[in-house]
Amino acid sequence: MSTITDLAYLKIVLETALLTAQEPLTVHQLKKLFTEDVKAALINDILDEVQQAWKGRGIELVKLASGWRFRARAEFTPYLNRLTPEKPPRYSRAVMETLAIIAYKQPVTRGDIEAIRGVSVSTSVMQTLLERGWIEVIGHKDVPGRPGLYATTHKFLDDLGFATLRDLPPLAELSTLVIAEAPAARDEEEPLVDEAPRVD
Amino acid sequence: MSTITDLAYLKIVLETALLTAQEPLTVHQLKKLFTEDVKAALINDILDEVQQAWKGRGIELVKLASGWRFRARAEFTPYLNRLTPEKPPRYSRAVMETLAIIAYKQPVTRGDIEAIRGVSVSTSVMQTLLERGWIEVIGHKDVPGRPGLYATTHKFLDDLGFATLRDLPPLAELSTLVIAEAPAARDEEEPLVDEAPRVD
Amino acid sequence: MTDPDFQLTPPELPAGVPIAHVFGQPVLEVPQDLFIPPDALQVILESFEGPLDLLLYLIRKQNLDVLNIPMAEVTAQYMGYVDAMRGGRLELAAEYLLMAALLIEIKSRLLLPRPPVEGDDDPDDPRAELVRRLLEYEQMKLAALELDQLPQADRDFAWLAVLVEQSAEQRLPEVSPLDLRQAWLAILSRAKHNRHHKVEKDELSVREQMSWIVRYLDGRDYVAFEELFDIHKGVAHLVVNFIAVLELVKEGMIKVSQDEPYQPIYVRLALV
Repeated sequence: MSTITDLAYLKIVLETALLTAQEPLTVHQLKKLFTEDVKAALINDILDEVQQAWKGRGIELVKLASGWRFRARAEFTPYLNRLTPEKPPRYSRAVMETLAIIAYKQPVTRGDIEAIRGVSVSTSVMQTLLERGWIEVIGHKDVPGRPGLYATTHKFLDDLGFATLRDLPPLAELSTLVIAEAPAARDEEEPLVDEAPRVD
Repeated sequence: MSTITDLAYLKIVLETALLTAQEPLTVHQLKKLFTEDVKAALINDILDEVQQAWKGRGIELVKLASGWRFRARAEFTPYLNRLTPEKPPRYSRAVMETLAIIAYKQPVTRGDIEAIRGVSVSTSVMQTLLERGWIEVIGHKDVPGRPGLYATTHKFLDDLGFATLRDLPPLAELSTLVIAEAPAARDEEEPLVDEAPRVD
Repeated sequence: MTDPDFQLTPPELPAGVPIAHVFGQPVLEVPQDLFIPPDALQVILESFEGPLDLLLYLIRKQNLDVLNIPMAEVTAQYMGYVDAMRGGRLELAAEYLLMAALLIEIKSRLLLPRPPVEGDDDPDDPRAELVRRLLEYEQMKLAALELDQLPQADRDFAWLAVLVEQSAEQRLPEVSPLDLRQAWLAILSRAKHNRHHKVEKDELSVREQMSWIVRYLDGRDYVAFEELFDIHKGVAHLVVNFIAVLELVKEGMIKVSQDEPYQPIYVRLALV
């Protein structure tokens, strides 16, 4: 029988753990697979190897905020959708704008979000994002009412395929928003909900 | 770009579908991955190939009563158990959606469920819920085929901590949280305000 | 003052701007006749995410300089929309009215004599705070659009789901009420005909009663109509129960029969 001292076997165990994991796994967690002390550097090397080995296949090993995880390459989504049409919902503008404010301005209170959007934020919007596991309350602001402070979670980054918040798309420069040039202005009027080309 | 006529590509698509499926897949289901008519015999051949290709690896492709599925080889379970000793299993989205429809729309036939979900409901999904004791057939509808009428049981209410069905989360507000993806729904979502000519 | 910005213009909708699309057709003005399609006005309100969104739209649509907003014009247009919404007797969100008050206040402050300081970055410009809010909102609105276009787990790509068989006793998945809600959201976003489907509490109690009746009739032959009604449970229950009976008849699940007028009414399952 093989033992873990055998590198090839170690690689198979790591790969199997990642193939079957229901969540991203950190190097720290992966070390726990073995009773022996396997160095983090070695695990990292093997992860790189596994990642390379899957190049050009249907799935890929990616490094996310909460660790490493296998996912199907986006290219295959159209095929897979034919099989399982049930998918998470596409959220409304109210939900997405709230998410964007939390992502880019965190930590924020609900009042902060309302100040930016200019409208009250319904509880169900916050609940939707909380249930999805994309936002969480990380503390309370020391003002009357002690409102909760919201921030995005690792799961939010995982689900969007990012390792850190710094990977989020940069915000539009204010200076580009000020200029009311026709082409620039047009983009901003693009409806958030409708991306299909239209025939007017 | 590869096309499905390319056998290697077809194999990758099948493998990816099996790696990401939350439930076993039958050959009949696998055929639906492709818009082209791929013969069952060819799919069976490729499944054999995939099965061979995974020999000696950490996971194996097995044929179960309800279809084909990848699973971890028993030899590796001791390792995997060190990682996530207590991970509660989850129902697939198909099961959850079916349960939600029966709960909110009972009594319903399987046809009703399919009409609402927009996809066929597999027998194994109904079986999962019946075996759990959460749904039952309470009668038959007087239409051709005499389809069974499904309703939720007391056990369902007990297990979810409800006294009556009226305690289920209200749905009235939910339509403001999501936007429909169906292209046919686009008209309703038209942002009324944008008339700038656009260049798509 | 001869600046055209400051003349008082009657509130009206800018010409040619559809106030709504009804069944895909632009509605160019609020109909003056008696019948106003209530959906059209509802859609106006729902299509904007709030007063800032509406204001931003008015400014962007006309390529106005954000740093030098012609307050009279914009205020008049804004009021036009708000009046159109109010004309539909819609309960207008307080935020829209608050913004109207703010716009009028800014306009009136601009009318007051000011020291002759020119330039866009005049710190005393009462519009400055509004501009800051508009730009901040627009920035977030664009960010939301970008986030929505990023590939999202499960929606745009799939995680792996390889089975690990548990050797020990099999644990059953736990389901919470919120899981049901989440599942319904996914159904809603996929099915057009469900989008506006409102399942009210009342309807759910009818559904519950429908299941009860079918269960009650199961195994019994003919049941007297009255037997389905328990007068001790109150009027509300009787009404719900009666609606449940009607609904079951309509959906072909039960049959209700009476041989002659004034004879007893019987109920049975449509299929025995």
